[in-house]
Amino acid sequence: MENHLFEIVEEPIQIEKVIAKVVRREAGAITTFIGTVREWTKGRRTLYLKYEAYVSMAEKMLRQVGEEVCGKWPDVKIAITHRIGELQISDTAVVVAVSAPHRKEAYAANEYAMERIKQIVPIWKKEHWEDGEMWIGNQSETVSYAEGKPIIKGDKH
Amino acid sequence: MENHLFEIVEEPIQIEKVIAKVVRREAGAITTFIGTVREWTKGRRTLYLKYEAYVSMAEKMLRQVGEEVCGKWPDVKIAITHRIGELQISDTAVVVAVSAPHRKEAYAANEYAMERIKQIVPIWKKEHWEDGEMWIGNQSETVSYAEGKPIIKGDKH
Amino acid sequence: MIQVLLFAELQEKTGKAKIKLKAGHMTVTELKDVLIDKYGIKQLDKVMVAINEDYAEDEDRIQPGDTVAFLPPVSGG
Amino acid sequence: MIQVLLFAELQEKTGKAKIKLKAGHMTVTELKDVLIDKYGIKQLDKVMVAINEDYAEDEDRIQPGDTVAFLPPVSGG
Repeated sequence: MENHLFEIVEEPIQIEKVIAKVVRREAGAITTFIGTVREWTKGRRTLYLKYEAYVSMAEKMLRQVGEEVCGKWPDVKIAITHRIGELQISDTAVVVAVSAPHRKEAYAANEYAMERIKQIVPIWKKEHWEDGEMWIGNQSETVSYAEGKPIIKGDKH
Repeated sequence: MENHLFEIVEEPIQIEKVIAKVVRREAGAITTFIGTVREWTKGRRTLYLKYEAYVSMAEKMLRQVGEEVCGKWPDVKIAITHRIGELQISDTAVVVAVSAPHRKEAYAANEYAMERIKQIVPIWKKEHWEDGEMWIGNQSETVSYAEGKPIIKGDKH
Repeated sequence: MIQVLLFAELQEKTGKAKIKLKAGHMTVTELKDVLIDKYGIKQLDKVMVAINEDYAEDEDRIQPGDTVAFLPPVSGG
Repeated sequence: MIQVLLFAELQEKTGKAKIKLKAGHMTVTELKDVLIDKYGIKQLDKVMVAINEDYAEDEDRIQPGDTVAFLPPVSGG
């Protein structure tokens, strides 16, 4: 698996470039997920976000997500780029691009990858509101952690 | 619903521009589906494709797909562009972009839209192979028609 | 006058994209029979029909001035 | 020597991103106790741990030369 398919970057993500990594003559379907900074969460207004990562491990975990995906859907190709640093409303934080011969697997593989990113990739988000700031994660603001520790091993079925 | 969200075009589709139509401050998730021309289908090599449409009705049906989607997922915004004319391998035939506050509905709404596009939008594909050509659709090459007539009314549950 | 639109292989088989028919009120089935007779396109039996850009059924009625499109199985996307 | 990495709120609470500890073999739990004692960061109890970039469990053993990262609940994506 090519290393540059899984990246943590500090500059703005160019969506087309992530998509270009997975374009193949044998693919008829490409799905992308673009995670953007949302202004309102549970009635609270976000001014901006800060993402921090354990960069080397985060890229390793992104590669693991890619390996899990290719294990479950051998015909897909996947690329993931996650941005860190300060992001404004509507900025792109993450792009997951998946190509596949047919669309069903392109959707399923993309959604699985996002689930896993939220479980195992060491990246943290700090929300800055008008009236304060908080590291998100252990206040049950994210669904994944409400259930306790992340599931580290991939779902192998 | 804005009219230009649903378009049939003859020139190459610029994916970023379709995505830009659905970016919103209240959205944290954008999914896109990009349908590309696949080289191999069931062991047969495609050289190029031609898409033809009943343009005015196709745009109307794309709007209907959009209305169905917003009926089922009121928080989403959707844009669809379909290209017609001659397309080469890996060219983009269709882009569906969906934004939503959260990712689950962004995936689900996008996949639903693609299902419906394949059922009700009057666009036809002619495959050109090394050894012939054929209008796709009534030779059970597409799943939707193998089951008979398209389901015209949206799934209202 | 009824305007008939043909697409994809129907258009290729007949060599026509558009046909103007002098006709009064009739059902979709009756129009199909007229066209099958005149152009020998048996496939009309199985294809979808739209009247003025709305999908229609065999028993729906066509008025003078309507545009009736015959739509082979779609394959967009 | 063990290198300890702290992230997000752990880093803010301690004012440290990196700690070098003179230590021999120990378990993750033992290292947690040392750090809780020294820096008063009770949260260590509940966070994930990675040894040399692999997720680890409380009973896993740490060797001199290892890098041990304490990872608050992740919130990427």
